[in-house]
Amino acid sequence: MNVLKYAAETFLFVPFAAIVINNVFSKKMMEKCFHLLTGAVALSQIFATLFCIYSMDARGMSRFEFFMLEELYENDREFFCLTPVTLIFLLCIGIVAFVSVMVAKKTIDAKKTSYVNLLMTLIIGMNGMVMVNDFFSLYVFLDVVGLSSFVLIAMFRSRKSLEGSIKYIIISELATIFILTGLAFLFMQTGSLDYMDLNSSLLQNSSEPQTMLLSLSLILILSGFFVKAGAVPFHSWLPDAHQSADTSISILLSGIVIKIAGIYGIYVLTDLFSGVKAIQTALAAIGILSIVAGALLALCQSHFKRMIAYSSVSQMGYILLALSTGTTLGVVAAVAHVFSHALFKSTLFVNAAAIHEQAGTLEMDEMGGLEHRMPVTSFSSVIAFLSTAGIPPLTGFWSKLLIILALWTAGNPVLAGVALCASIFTSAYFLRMQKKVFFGKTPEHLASVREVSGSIKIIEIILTAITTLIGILFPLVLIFLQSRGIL
Amino acid sequence: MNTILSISLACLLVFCILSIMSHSLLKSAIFLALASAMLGVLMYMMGAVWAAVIEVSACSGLVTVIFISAISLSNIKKDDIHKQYEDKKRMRWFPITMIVGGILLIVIALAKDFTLTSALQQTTDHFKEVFWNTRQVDIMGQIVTILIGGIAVFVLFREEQENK
Amino acid sequence: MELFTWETNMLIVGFLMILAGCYCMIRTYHMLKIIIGVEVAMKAVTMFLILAGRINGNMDLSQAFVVTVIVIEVIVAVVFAGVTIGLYKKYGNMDIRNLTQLKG
Amino acid sequence: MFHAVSEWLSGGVNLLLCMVVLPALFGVVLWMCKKSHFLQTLLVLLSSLLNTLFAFVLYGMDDFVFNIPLTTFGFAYSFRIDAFASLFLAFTAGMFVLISLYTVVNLKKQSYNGLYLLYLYISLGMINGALMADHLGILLFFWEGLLCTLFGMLLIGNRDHPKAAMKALTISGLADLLLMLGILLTVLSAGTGNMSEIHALSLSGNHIVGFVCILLGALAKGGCMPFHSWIPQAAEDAPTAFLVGFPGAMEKILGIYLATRIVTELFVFEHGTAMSIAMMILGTLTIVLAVAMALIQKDMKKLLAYHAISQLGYMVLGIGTGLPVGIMGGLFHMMNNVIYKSGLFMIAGSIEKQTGTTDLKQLKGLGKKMPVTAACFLVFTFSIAGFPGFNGFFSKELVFDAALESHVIFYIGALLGAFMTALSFLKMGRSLFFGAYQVPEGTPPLRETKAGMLIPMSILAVFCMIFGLGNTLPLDTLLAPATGIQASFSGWPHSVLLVVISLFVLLLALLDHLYGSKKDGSPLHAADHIRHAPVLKHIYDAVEKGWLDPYHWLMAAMGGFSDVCVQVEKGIGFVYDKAVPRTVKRAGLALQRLSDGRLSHYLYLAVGGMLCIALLFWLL
Repeated sequence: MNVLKYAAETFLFVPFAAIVINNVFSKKMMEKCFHLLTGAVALSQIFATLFCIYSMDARGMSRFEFFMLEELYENDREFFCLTPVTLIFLLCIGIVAFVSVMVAKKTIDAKKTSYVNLLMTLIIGMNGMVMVNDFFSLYVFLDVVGLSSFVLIAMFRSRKSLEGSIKYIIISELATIFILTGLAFLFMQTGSLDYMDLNSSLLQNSSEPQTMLLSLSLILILSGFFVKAGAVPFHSWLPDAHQSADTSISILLSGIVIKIAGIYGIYVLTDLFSGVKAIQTALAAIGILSIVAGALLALCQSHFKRMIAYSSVSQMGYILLALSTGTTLGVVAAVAHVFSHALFKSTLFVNAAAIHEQAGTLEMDEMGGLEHRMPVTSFSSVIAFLSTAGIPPLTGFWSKLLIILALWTAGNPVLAGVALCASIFTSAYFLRMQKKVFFGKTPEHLASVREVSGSIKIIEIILTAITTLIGILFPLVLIFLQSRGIL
Repeated sequence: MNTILSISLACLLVFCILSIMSHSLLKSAIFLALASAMLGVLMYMMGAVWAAVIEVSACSGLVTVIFISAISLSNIKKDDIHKQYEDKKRMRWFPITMIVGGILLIVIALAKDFTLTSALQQTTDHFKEVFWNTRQVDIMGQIVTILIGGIAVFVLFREEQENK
Repeated sequence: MELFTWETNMLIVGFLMILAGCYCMIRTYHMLKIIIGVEVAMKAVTMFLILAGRINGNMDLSQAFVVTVIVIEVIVAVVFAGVTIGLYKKYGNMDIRNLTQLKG
Repeated sequence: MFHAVSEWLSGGVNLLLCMVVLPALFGVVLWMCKKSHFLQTLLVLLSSLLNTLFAFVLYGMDDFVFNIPLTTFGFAYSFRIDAFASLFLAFTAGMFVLISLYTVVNLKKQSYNGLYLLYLYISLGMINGALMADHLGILLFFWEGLLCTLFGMLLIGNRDHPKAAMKALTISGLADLLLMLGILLTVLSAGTGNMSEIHALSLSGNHIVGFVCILLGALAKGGCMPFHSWIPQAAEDAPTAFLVGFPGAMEKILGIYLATRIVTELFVFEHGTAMSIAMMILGTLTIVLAVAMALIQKDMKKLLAYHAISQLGYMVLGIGTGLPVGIMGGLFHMMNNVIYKSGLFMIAGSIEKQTGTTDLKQLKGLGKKMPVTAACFLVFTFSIAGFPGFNGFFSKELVFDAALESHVIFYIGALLGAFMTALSFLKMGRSLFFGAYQVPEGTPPLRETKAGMLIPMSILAVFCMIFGLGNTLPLDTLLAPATGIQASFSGWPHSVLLVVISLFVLLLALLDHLYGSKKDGSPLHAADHIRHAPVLKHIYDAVEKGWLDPYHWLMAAMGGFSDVCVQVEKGIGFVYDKAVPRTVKRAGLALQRLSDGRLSHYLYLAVGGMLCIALLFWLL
């Protein structure tokens, strides 16, 4: 038990330690090896997660509660908790952070120490958010995540990045107001915001004013998390912020932040209020709207990163749709899609970074024919696109299949059909992207473009390999799920 | 007690509205600080002593200082601001909105027969234990938040090297 | 008068403050004015939290919440001011209407 | 050693896996040794013969079902071999030998030959897998896999303007979506996905939707009418070797396989039901519309592509009757069509290879320089036109028989198709191989096709004749045990009247052609003296003005009809190319206008969304 506890504590302590190391030693030295430090943190997160998965599975535990600093204070409450869902989220955080570091090595030239500090606070925020046991602490870490993201976006102080940042801040503040008001009303009726207390006390109080305040608080919390997740019609900030940030930061934002800040909160909410029909309906409605509108908007974009950002909106819709079922299978499907989305979305952003590094532009109209000049980038983007569109045997196919199965078994065949048909849009906008960027004639100013080298190329290859490999091995996961009686 | 509460509540609302309505940014910030102070009084009256202290010192003090320094950085003439931002025109519907919203809320409260009452037993003397023992996670979050604040000052306010 | 206890009144006033804050966020052009709207709404939220503690009798916990919320509010104001000043240096004013580079 | 090999071969399971995996491996090896043409040819021969050997061994085996022990949520990885599937496997393998040989010779010196062969071999693995699959999900997997390789092959020749590839991907993707939906419905309503466990679901309620979806998906693979438009496009863009392999052969095999499976086994599909009539209408429409389009084509590849669509109509018509004779005729016609149509595409490919074009206006009188090719062409033409004695004749007569039994209108439609087929092939054959020699300028002296390409053609031509006169072999020995239909349909057609009508139609076509070619001043002037006879002269003058000219009438009618067909074609194209993308684009632009970069609008949207959710909560 002790080892597991130490492994679990690394999720918060290692980034802290990294911040200390980063600021104690001389700035010159840290700028030279910033990628080593951050890469080590990301890797330690990945390995700690894998270890926790392994040892929890070996001991047959489905949740592990622990409490940091227990030597200092006596307490009967455990503050943190690891569950399988949490662990998958933590794994995604580790992977995406690692990808971001590998890209940052190439793309970030100045303010490296600040990047490291903010990345670490972002990781602390996300790790804390998924591990805490209390709704208010979740809000606190949500704001940690939000604040780190604001500063990360605005870090280089170009016109665009400041603009994206300020839009994100203001809309996030709106979300914060919503969430906090909702929490206040929730707290008003329960006297505690601990998940366990919420679970046990809410079912008893059901007199008239209480339920009105309760549904009000649910509406507000749900809307707040929708804003954070970038679901249509709360999505408008997302493409602006993701487009304007440096690519290594866009990877973090699109790959993991919207999922932790938005989807995980909604997951907690659906978990606590699994009996409320209206939440499920709202999730399904917003999910379908996001899928369709996001895809339509992605189809009209001319900026590479903006298109990928809208694709994120569309994919968030799928996850919301999976959560709307309220079944265990739905949660599994959502988590699987979070994982596969983290993989393919980071691949696409890495491609964006490669193209930006080599060709110097991200406007799709100015590109063309990069297929022969950047074969690795082209190939990895094709794999990521196929995974997004749900072509077997890649990861995206399986997670989409699980979502559709979950919808079907929950008795929503119409939604399943719509989700299936919307895949056509996904293929459409990615085909358009492929055609504009990689096929066709090479314009003259791109004649001397070469394949990207170094860390970006390596990470492209690694991500492509993982996407394919996990896709091929996914039937094992299905067998595992079946043995647990989920399928 | 109810009288003081009601008066300070009314003051809070009035100060908030004034801070939004006033066309000078400086006045806005000052009204906001006053509203904050009123909220502190309100909290004190309700028994939340610690929160009241923090509210008055942090919100009323620190935030106002931040605002005023930001306002002083952008010293534009008052008339220009009026012309440029069309505040009068834009805020034309604000009082009406407030009145309509207030009436609507009162009507809802009447229609739903909505009423709230305080719990009879109030526990207000264990704040330290509660704050330091059961909210350690929040404190950790606060520390990180303050850290981010420091980094933000470092990143966003510092002049860039190239500019010099 | 039984209906409108001071708790109910406080709820109504809080909603009105949130309404005013949102109105200010949406309808003003000056960035600092926008954050003043946000602050007004946040005042209402802190009031709600204290009210909630008062109503369920758990004032200690609600105080703890409020302290955390206030700290976060201050940091948000700092970050916002930083970004706003950055924009002021680029554009020479604080008009939110300038910010339409990113669209579509 | 030999014992061990035979022992291993007799375990059907090993063979089964080999047939899926080995082609892909061979494909990779072929891709690796793309530098050496000789090695490639050798390997192609070796691998395709090995594949044929496996297929024939499987054909000799009894029926069996094999489950890979990896079962998840009612999704069994199960394969099965029965008489029907193994016949198709053997036929595919046999055809593949010829096609791959032709491909490797035809693509010599092309930069993409290695990659193309890789795709081709992976496709073979996919096709084998699809034919052997027992679970419908597995079938779908291989089916989708084939779509991927298809996309690759179409893309390969023309990367800059991948119009055909995009079109194929959109259309086939749509069709496969239908198939997926149909399979889902069927699996859900039947409670199992294994074809060996689904028996004769009645066509009612849920089943109908599932049936229609699967059927449309299957026929779309073959290129049935609303899903056909990528094939002519491919005839413009893709390598000819692709036309030989896919629209010519493999897709027909696969499509007809699945269609027959569901019609005869999985569902109760009876003659005279609404579903049967709908399928027959679909078949007849495909025949007539596609052949009318073919008639006005001036490019050999495109003409053949339209014929490939039209011929599928006969199979759909035959199977759609639901009668034993129709099913037998449809299957037999599929085999025959695969033989002569891939032969015809091969000829087109070799002519293109020799002269650099397939434009009929630029090519004339090639017969003397390429006598063997011309002879093969003659045989294929007789077959496709249904000349008595050749294989196409017998299968068409069976289909006619079945059509007549259903309703005379289908028979007339089929006859009309036969008439126009004969007409277009007479036109093409005569201008291509007879008359004065003419090739585009700058072509090197014309030679006979290379042996590597000639051999497959000749073998196919020989099979045309064997399947024609010796039709006991395909009908009684091969198809009858596979389908389980007891009655014998071999030998000459039993109804003399039908034969006479068919012959009459052919004659009519010939006459019409002769008349027309004379009128358009083509090389034949045999009937000139009649033109100048003293009495007839005046009549002819009147006729030449078009007064009493049945040809004019016919051609005008035909022209009008073709115009209608062109309009239909344009309409379908419009839906695919313009209407859908435009709607999508407009919707996207409208949404774009919402997110115009103004922060206040963003906030409006967010608050509005919150109010909408509140409304939702209030309503529930």
